[in-house]
Amino acid sequence: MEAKEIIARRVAQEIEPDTLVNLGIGLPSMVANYLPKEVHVFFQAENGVIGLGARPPEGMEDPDLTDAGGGFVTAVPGAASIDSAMSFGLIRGGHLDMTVLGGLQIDERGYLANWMIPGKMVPGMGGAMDLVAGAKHVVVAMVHTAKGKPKILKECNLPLTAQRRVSLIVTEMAVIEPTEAGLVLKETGPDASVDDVISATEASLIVQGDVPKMRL
Amino acid sequence: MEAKEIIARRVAQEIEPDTLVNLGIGLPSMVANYLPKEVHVFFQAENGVIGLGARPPEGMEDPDLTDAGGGFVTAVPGAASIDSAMSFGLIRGGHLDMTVLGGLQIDERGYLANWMIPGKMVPGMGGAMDLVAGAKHVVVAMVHTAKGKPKILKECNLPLTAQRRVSLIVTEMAVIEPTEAGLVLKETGPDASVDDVISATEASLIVQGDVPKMRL
Amino acid sequence: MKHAIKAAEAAELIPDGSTLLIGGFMGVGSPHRLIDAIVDKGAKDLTVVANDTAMPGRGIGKLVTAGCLSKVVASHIGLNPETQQKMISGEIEVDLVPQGTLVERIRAAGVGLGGILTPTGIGTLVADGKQTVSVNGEDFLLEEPIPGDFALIAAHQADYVGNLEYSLTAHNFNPIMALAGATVIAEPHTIVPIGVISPDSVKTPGILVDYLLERQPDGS
Amino acid sequence: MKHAIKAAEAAELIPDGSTLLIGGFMGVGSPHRLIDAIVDKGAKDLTVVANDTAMPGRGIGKLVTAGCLSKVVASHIGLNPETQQKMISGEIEVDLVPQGTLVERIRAAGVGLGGILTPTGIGTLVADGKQTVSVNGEDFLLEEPIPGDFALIAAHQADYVGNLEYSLTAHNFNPIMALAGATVIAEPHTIVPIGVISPDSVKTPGILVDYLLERQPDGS
Repeated sequence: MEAKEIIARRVAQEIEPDTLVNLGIGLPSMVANYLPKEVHVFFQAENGVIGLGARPPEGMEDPDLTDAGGGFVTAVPGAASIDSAMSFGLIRGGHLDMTVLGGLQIDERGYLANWMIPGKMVPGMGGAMDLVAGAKHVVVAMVHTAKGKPKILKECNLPLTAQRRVSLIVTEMAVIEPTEAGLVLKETGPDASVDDVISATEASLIVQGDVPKMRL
Repeated sequence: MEAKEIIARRVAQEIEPDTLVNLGIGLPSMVANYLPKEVHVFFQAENGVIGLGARPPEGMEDPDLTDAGGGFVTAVPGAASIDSAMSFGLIRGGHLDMTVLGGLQIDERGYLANWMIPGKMVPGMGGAMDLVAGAKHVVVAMVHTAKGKPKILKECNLPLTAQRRVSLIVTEMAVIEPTEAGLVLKETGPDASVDDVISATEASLIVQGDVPKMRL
Repeated sequence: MKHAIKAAEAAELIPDGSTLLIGGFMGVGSPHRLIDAIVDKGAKDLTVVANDTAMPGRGIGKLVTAGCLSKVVASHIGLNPETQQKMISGEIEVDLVPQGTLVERIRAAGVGLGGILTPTGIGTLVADGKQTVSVNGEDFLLEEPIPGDFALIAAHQADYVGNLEYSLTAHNFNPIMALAGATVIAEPHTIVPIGVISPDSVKTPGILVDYLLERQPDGS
Repeated sequence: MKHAIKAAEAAELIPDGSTLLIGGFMGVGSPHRLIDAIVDKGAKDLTVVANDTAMPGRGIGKLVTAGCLSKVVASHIGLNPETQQKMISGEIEVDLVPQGTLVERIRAAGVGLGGILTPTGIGTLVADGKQTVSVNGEDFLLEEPIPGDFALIAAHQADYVGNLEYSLTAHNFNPIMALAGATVIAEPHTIVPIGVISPDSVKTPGILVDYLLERQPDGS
């Protein structure tokens, strides 16, 4: 299984029925594909809809209905249009049950950096800072290493997205829960041992007893 | 002519075409009756409509459409429903061209007191503090004296509604404009001389040249 | 999909001592069946946050008469002499808040802001004991958020997932309070199937609504 | 009743050096005819406040390419490499603001608040040089209002008095920006007689709109 599919499948298991969920563009948006049919959730696109649906039938695309990446989408029955103040009011106000975002780095405290690489890439934070500061659960979905180098570090050297501990980190190698005591290794990926994870991670990991494999 | 009619007729002359106007309950609400037909304005009821209209035909009253006093009203063509955040956003944000309010007292600086008499009457400020702080023009419409005693004082002894100079005071005896220099007597009522106004007013009035009569 | 509950069931959800945000302006756009059920239940020691306390025998006025309230946070109580009497006798504590400040404080709680900075009330009794913050040389009052344990919302129409529409001046505080209650109970006049309310007509997304009152049993 | 004006006339109203609030999210819900007219006019030294700068050849991206801008205040410029190049070369000053903070700062300007108190950005680069305000032991960033000389609004439908409706994800910043421009120019897709838009469907009351663009001349 490809790394991205492992991550998306595993994150999908975190989604509770009847919740409001925001999926970032890119890898996080793949999570919707692996949600069991019986689990009903509303997806929020922060650009303005609660009840984001799949791609529209050809010839039925509406230029006034896109996701946050600008791609054509549908709205599910029961959807609601919202303006940006309502959209981020829901996010900042704690009404969003879960957000799934990509990450560049995460440190031992569980703090995320995902919005700029100084001098190199300055795309802007978009909605990321509000999402990490405001969502009830923040799940980071990312590949475990970048060009062989760890992305889970003792300390981020990229600018932080928020001064808040994220709820969960899901990579193709591991599920890690940041806690008060540190980063707890909860599961390993299908092709990774505990030692593999430890050597691909700069930050210290807390390993308690037998660490189960992801069930995908 | 009754005092209230004099006041309402004179205030109506202050209303500019194509503006947004809020009329307080009681005397200020009478102003709408004296607006020339060719002057189109939108009246705002702060409880939630832009485009307040007259009383509805009998049997057509809608319990979901009232003015700020709770009386049945209509909505004119082109009206808009607004929630309280939008209503006061318009008021505080300077989008309301004029508000007409009643007054208990006004002082020499042009500061208004109209929301409570300590130990006696504590109705609450409702929207008055926001209206006086936020409207572009604040017109106070009130009878000149209460039980023979001046209401325009050197200093208010009732709690202030706002620390802001109102734009104009209209009574049955006078039109007075509060300015940086003090209260300027601009016009006298149909049955009042300049001396009558001065003796019915505790605050000092600035009288410049001949003071014209109101033209009603 | 929401389950429609009866007014009496909704009233049972609300413990004595709770803080309730209740929509309405002089009773217009108030959740009348919920209020009646709370009176019937004999609730005690409630704090009500609302624009006003209507008048005796109407809307929130019924909660005042029934002795359900220990505190009222409102912009206006002038048309309810009972509220004034109970304030003077000390039975009900009354906190008067300018109307525009009240709605923004509730909104701040609902959208996760730390408070509001408003010019309203500067230089008046309302400023007593409050922090003043200067922005570019102008002074503003810092007014704190007002959240509720419950928001009791009146709506014109709901769909099965709880999306809400409001009518004319019955909007007032309802769409804002729906953001700020830890638990939100909506009392719609009618309930329609999913899809009857267009996404563009939704004023309160159903994800904010925890409980939906069944429609008026007699269909009125 | 508003007079419908042409896009070129609207562009003439906007002096070089103005600050423009422009609706849209990656070009969706942007006032495209107004943007084209501003490019055609050869405007200079504009500050644009918007969620993003779209991409080259689309929406606000056209203003970037044409060299109309000296400053951009946005939450995201990642999909427009030209904006990034011009930022690095110093041609355009870029101020990056978190999206939720950006929309609330614009709203604060529109509704007369002195700023907002937000948890977003605390402990990050965004907090640099900003006042922190403590409310009940929690820290919030004080972010100042962002008003505009002009707000350029795209709407789905307008009526003759300027009441506006928006469609689906083309709402985005438009209804908020309509509150915060000293002069508001709305570009509706269609214009309908008074009464066609129900009062309950109005998202932006016409009293906020100063100029209404005529509908697309070819009716498309």
